[in-house]
Amino acid sequence: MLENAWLIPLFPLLSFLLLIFLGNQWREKSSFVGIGFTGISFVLSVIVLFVQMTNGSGGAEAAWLTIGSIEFRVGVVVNPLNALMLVIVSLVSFLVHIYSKSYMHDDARITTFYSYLGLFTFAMLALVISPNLLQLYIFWELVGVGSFLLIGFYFYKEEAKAAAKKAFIMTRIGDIGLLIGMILLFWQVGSLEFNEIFTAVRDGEVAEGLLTLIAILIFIGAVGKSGQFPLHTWLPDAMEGPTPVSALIHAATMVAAGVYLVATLFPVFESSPAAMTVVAVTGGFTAIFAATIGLVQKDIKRVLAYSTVSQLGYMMMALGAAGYVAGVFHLMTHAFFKALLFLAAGSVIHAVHTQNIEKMGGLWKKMRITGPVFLIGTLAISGVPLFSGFFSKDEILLATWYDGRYGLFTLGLIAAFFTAFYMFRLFFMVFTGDSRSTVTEVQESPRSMTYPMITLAVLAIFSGYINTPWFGTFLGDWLIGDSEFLPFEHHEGPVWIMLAASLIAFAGIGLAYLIYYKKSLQRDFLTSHMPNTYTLVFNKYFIDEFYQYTIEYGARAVSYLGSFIEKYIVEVIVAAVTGVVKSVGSLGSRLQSGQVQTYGAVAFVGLAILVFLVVWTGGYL
Amino acid sequence: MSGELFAFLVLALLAILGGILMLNLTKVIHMLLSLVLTFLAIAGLYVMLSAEFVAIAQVLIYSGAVTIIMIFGIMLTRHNDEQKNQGNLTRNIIVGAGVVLFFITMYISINQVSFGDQATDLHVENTKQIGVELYSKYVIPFELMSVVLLVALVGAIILAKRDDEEEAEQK
Amino acid sequence: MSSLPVNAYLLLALVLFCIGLFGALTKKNTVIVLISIELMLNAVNINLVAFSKYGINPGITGQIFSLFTITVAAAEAAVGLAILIALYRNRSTVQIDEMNTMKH
Amino acid sequence: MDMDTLLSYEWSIMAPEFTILLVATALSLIDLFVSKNVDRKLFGWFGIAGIAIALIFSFSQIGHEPAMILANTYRLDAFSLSFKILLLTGSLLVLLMGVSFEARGELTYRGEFYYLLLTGLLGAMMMASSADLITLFVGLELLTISSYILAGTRKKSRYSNEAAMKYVINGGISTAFTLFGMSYIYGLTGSTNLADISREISNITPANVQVLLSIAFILTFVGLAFKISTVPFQMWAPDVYQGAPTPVTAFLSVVSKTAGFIIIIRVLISIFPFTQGFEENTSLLHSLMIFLSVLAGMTMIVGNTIALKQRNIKRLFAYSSIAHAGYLLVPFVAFSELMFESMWFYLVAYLLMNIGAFAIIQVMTEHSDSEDVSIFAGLYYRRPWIAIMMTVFLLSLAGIPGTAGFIGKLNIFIGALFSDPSRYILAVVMIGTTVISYFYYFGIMAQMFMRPAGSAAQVRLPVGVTITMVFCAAGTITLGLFPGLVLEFFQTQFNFAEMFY
Amino acid sequence: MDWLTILIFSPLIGILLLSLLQAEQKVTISLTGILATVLPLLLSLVVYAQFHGGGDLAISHQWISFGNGLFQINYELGIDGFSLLLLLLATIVSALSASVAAAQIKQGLKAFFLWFLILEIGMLGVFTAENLILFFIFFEITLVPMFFLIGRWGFVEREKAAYSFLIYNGLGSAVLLILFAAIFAKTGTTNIEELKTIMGSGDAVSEEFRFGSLLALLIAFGVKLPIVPLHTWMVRVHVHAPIAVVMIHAGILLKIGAYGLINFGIGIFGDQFAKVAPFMAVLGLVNLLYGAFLAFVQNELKSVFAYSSVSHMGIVLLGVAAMNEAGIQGAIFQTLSHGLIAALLFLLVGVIYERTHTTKLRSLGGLAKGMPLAAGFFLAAGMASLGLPGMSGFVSEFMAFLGLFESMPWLAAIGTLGIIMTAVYILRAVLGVTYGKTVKSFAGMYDLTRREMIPAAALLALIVLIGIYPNFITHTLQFALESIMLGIGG
Repeated sequence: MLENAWLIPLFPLLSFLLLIFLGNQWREKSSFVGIGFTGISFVLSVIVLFVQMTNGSGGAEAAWLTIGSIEFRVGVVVNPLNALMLVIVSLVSFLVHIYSKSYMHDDARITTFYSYLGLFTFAMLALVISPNLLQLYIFWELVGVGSFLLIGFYFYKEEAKAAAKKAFIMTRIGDIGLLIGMILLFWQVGSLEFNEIFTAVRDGEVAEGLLTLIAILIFIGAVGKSGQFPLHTWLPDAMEGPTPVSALIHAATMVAAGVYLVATLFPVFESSPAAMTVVAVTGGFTAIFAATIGLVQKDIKRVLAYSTVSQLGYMMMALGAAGYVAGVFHLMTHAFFKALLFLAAGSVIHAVHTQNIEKMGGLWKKMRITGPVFLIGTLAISGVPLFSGFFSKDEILLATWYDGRYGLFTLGLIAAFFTAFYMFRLFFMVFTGDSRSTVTEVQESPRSMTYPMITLAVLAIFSGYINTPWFGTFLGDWLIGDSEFLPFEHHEGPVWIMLAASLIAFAGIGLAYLIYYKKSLQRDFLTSHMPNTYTLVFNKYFIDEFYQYTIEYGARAVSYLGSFIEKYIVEVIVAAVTGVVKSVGSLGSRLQSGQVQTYGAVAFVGLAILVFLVVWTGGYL
Repeated sequence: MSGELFAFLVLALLAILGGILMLNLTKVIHMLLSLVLTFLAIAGLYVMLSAEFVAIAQVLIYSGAVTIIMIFGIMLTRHNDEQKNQGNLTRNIIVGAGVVLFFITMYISINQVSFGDQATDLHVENTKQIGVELYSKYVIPFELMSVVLLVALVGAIILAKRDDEEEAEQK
Repeated sequence: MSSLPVNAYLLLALVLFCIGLFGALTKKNTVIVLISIELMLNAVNINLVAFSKYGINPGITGQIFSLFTITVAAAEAAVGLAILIALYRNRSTVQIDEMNTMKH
Repeated sequence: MDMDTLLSYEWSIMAPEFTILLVATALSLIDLFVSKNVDRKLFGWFGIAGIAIALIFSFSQIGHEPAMILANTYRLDAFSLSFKILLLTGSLLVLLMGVSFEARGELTYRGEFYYLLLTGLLGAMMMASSADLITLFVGLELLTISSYILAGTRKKSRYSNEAAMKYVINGGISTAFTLFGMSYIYGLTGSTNLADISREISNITPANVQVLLSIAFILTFVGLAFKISTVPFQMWAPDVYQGAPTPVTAFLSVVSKTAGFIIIIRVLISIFPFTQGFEENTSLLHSLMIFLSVLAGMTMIVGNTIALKQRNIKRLFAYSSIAHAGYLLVPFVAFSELMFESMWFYLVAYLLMNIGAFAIIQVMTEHSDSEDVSIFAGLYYRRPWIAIMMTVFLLSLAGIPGTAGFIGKLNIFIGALFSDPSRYILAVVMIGTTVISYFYYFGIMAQMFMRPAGSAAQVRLPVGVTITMVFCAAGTITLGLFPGLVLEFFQTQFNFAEMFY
Repeated sequence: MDWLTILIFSPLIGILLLSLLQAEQKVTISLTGILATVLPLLLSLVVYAQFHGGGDLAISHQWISFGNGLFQINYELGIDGFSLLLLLLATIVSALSASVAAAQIKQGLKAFFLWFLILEIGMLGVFTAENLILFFIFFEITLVPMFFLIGRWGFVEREKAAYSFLIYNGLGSAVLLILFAAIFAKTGTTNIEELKTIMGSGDAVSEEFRFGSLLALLIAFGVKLPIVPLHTWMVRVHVHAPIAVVMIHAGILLKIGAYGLINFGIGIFGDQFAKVAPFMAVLGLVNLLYGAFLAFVQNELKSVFAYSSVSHMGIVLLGVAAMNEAGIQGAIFQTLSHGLIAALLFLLVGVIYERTHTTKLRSLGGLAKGMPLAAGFFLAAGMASLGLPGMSGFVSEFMAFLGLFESMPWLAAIGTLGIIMTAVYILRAVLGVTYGKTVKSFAGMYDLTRREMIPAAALLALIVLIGIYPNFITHTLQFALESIMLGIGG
């Protein structure tokens, strides 16, 4: 059964091919194709999940590329992590497909949109069932292309073009890290099959230092894909794409691929404490760093984007702190509630035609479904007890604490506070207070949009219960379950951590409440008291500008240097050579003066010199 | 100083003198005549070298025929019989330098050579000897030479004759 | 028999050759150029005749060679002069440096 | 020597020469007595027939034992025969061109033109068939004097006069050089017979005569360099080629040049390989080759670079022809086993491509006031076949594969690198200058194919020149694709060891 | 049956037919022209089938003998997997670009096809010759038609480009000729197989000679490839030659350089090659980065892709320099892959030029609106060029770097910078043209016609096919690769 798991990505691929080649005239009908095929994939994914749970892991492989004695293979493998990811991806994708039907209703290029979605879904599903690193890398890049195409969906907008380009290039920088890491690993292990890699690592076939290098290089790939500092800047810009895309790709699935990568290769990372620290510190720093930026953004999607960056940092931190289950767990819950938030945000944008939160407000009454589901999402991400985010975040904090990374633990708490604060800031500004919108008749979105949101809302509440300290750690047990490479770990944490996390969340919510709902505290506290800090944070720490001035201009300078070399050295040398040839010609031609005595003189002088030389070399002078 | 050496020196000096005069005179006709001196001196040397027939041929052809046609040439072209300028000075200097170089080198080389023996019977029936050789061993080049002369004859005629008269005749 | 070495003749021939050459390459009147060339050929003849008497295997051949040379030289002079006359008809000059319509 | 001895010689081996002599004499006599109104073109066909007969005689002599008349004053061996065939073929094609030559009535002496060409050919043939300095010299002069007159036959043209005059003056000087050199050779060996010389020279103690022999070598070579137009005696060529009537230019650049190579090979190879060189165990030829290789290199450079600047098509071909003389010296300098084959084959190729090109130049220039390369503009769109044939010739001259020129160059190369020591520098100069030559050869092709048709001047194709063009084009391509046809003929029929006595 | 000879000279049929046609019969001419290139395509498929059917395709006839058998040049043809693939590439790209030419060449179509078919003979010959001299002959034959194709039908500075092409390549082939003649003179043979044995063992020639030969090969094929700084002619040709010709040029002719380096450089002088491999790698690296950085600042679409070719050929060099199976196979793949991709890219540039009459980046933008299909293809081609998995470019780059990382990890690490830069400049160019605001609206904009669509789709299909299932080719390559590896004792 599991060897047929390749059927799961096949259906979205079919959807892509069908739509791109035949779908020109189908317009809205193409949405049914997309929804149908993704639906099948989802159903298959669920089946695979159950089969995996009952029968254990499995897969199939075939030769793909032979280089002499080396053989690279392609295939599928289903293990708990993959099966879980399959379900998450196909489910979110399925819901987003449905949601988009109405959201993209007016767009003339809806067919293209659906075909791109199909391409992305295919790549993402294929990524998660890769049995080896090369296949993973291939689809890793392909999901990037899907993301690129969808970010640049509104190709006529300069911003979309720039964002698409940026996304592609920044993730590619990360990908190169992955590529190098992969190749180095290959020459150490002799294979890119996960199992063989893990065996080799476990048996200590790879030297410690090299392993650290490889792990860090691979992690750079994850940094690029998951928008971790310092390669995070593309992700907020990627919000130029249609909102369902943001929900699917830039919240739930693709950006989590980095986390997935680290999780998949967890045995490799685990063997190198240094690499683990790098992962944890990068994650932790990103979590707090992005959260601070999220505090002051005015674009609803950008706030969510920074929140995504921050949450991904959280997951990385968990993995870096050996919290394998915690990371994956948070990946799952985050997928649901962040997708929910984005879809709800999309619903809001759909209604008010703006993304600026300053121009929203008071939507709670007008959008009776979007409002509540957004609130659910907000509560979940803020880590309010009983919502899914609470459990997964708690698990992460626990993991860091147990790993002895108290600094990171503190950072995590602060980030949680910030998260709660800015998410509720967002909620209050959008849904409460007076309407500041220019659109007077705000309507609730159609059912094809609300149903997916409701589904996700349910999941945002309940998905946390599969791994709790109260009802059992089902997820953890299953994930670690039959793996020979993953260490079993579960910590019964001290209760105070859970309490502290809850308190922090409530504190954040309370502060937001005071500022943005009650307005009992001044909003412009930061702007008026610390203008420099505000400017710094509002401009995302000027990292984009920093990159522009260093990397972009640097590359440009190198290029112009190259042009200079070409124009003034290479071409000049060429011109000099031709010049010499031509001037020899000119000289000879000038000597050819038409004076017959000159001709004779040349002949004679030539003769005289020759005779002289002959006698001279003959030794007679 | 033997008589032979004396004769040689006189003739050689005359020959060279003629050449030098040719180089330095200004009137074309004078140059030509000075060369006649050279040609005659050379004929004298031929006699010394037991080549009577060649000497006579030299007198007839060079001092006679060639000089005369050259004078004809000068007369026919009758234009400025004076050497106007020395022309391209740079080139002349270069040629002069070349000549000097060539001369020195050759002089050194010539001095390396010495032969022991010399012919003794060349002057005996010189003309007959030449005739016999010419009509037996060198009959092929000799006959070929007649073609050369024919060609030169025809060539000289067709190149030098005035075509306009001929065309006038035809009309 | 003779005290005069062949080198003397060779030297004389060389001198005359050089004079002829210098004349041929510097004189402006084409007739003189042609006759200078004749002088060069004469110098060759001196060589030939001298070798005919004093060379290795002395013999009549040198004299015969020189006769051929004389004949050829005369033929050449005749043709050269004929060409000069034809040229003079078209150009009205015998100055050699004015023959430079074709160059470079 | 009595009559019997004289008659005992096998005079029939001179049949080709006799034929040419007979036809030339007959033509000159007929020319005298026939009315001016008779079309002199008939003479041309008569001459062509004569050459054809001579060619047949020559072919029938293939395989003949080496034979000589009168102590090598006439000699028939593989060397003479193989090159004589070239001379005859070249002259045949030139004469075919000449029959069609009608440069606005400038060629007033058509009858003379034909038989002077034949006498020139006769001189060249004698040069090929002789092993005696005197005969060689007389043959050389017969060719030279005929050429002087031929160059001046366009009497009304100041270019033609000037060309002839320059030719005579330079030719006279060169003759003097050659003779000066030969006089030393004679003096140092006491003979004019090459066989005797080569025998004699190995007995001579080197110290005595070596220096003068080297000088004789250089003098002779530089004098003969005039005939093949190589540095330092190449400068007359452009002016003369430009001024002479086109068929004469073709004759000079092919037949006369071939004859020049013949005499150089004959004289230098008969004498100097047997002389002690500057170092132990080397021949004088070997020691002096370095100078020749420098001259060859300079010839290639001079010819090809100056050609870059030319606009006059005949002048351009003159420089091209200089360059080719340089290429032809390479096998001589390399002096490998392939030498004769390389030179002979390249001369065959050169004959075909150069005469073919000149035939087209003649067709293109004779009815146009200009000799500028622009007369070729857009030729492909006016007369595609002429353009295609011209392209074939140009490609062959440039040494592009598929043509005889390439095979010839390849052969030269292999020879140059096969020799000991390998002549790398010379090979590099040769190929480098060949690439430079692409510029001007392809420049003409660019005119034909890439430029709009400039003048709408009529291009007439008389039968003679058409035959020449087509024959040359066909030959160039055939030899490019199946060089074996003539190479095998050459290798099996001619044994060059015969040329050593 | 002597399939190879038939294949090589099959364009002659087209030449013959075309020369019988009048210049006015445009439709017939273009049809004949296209069909004349389809014939070799079909024949090459026959050859492919024969090759895999185990048929012996090699032939050898006596051809020229210099010096009475001293130097014997035979007419020897034969193929291995590598040359077979290049042969297929040549026939495919030729047929496709012929159909592009038929649509885009407005005048002198007959002459165009005549030269084009001669060019094809040269290209097919190059890949089948088993003899150095024969190889050279076909190699040099390509010069002439290319000169005319560029000079007559090219863009603004066409003649300058034509001369550039001629002189650079002329010099390159000059070096080659000297080398081949020297090898011939030293060893007495030019048969490639024999030379592999002779050079591989024993002391037929000195070590210096071998290194000299390798250097000469490097220069000769370095011009063709091209290796920086011998590349300027190639940029000029890419910019000024007609599109159909650039397809051929970038698609096939540049590949001769790679073919020569691999087949002769490694094949014959394997041991020496191994010693200079680091140097080659540095050259490759320079090519890769130099091309990439310069492509980044070009203001003209064709120059971008010209420098892109320089950059991509750098990967070939890197792969070769790796001197292991992965690297060499990567280089071979890159050769094929770039052939297809460059052809596709230039095909699309031609389409854009056809509609807008400009290729200036500044005056182009937002074309996806007017011609979505073309833009889509363009984007796909760009993605292929920047090495997107699933397309041929990735497979080759991956293998080349895989190989290089084994032998020279540090160089390889620097080289990966090139992969990033490739993405940067390709996206800059492709997105600049298709995405963003419409800079200028062009009258009469229309999307891909069927005539343009078919070749584009065919190329893309091949690119994707190789990308998805590379073993499709490795099967053919296997023995060729093994024999190359034998040359370097691996």
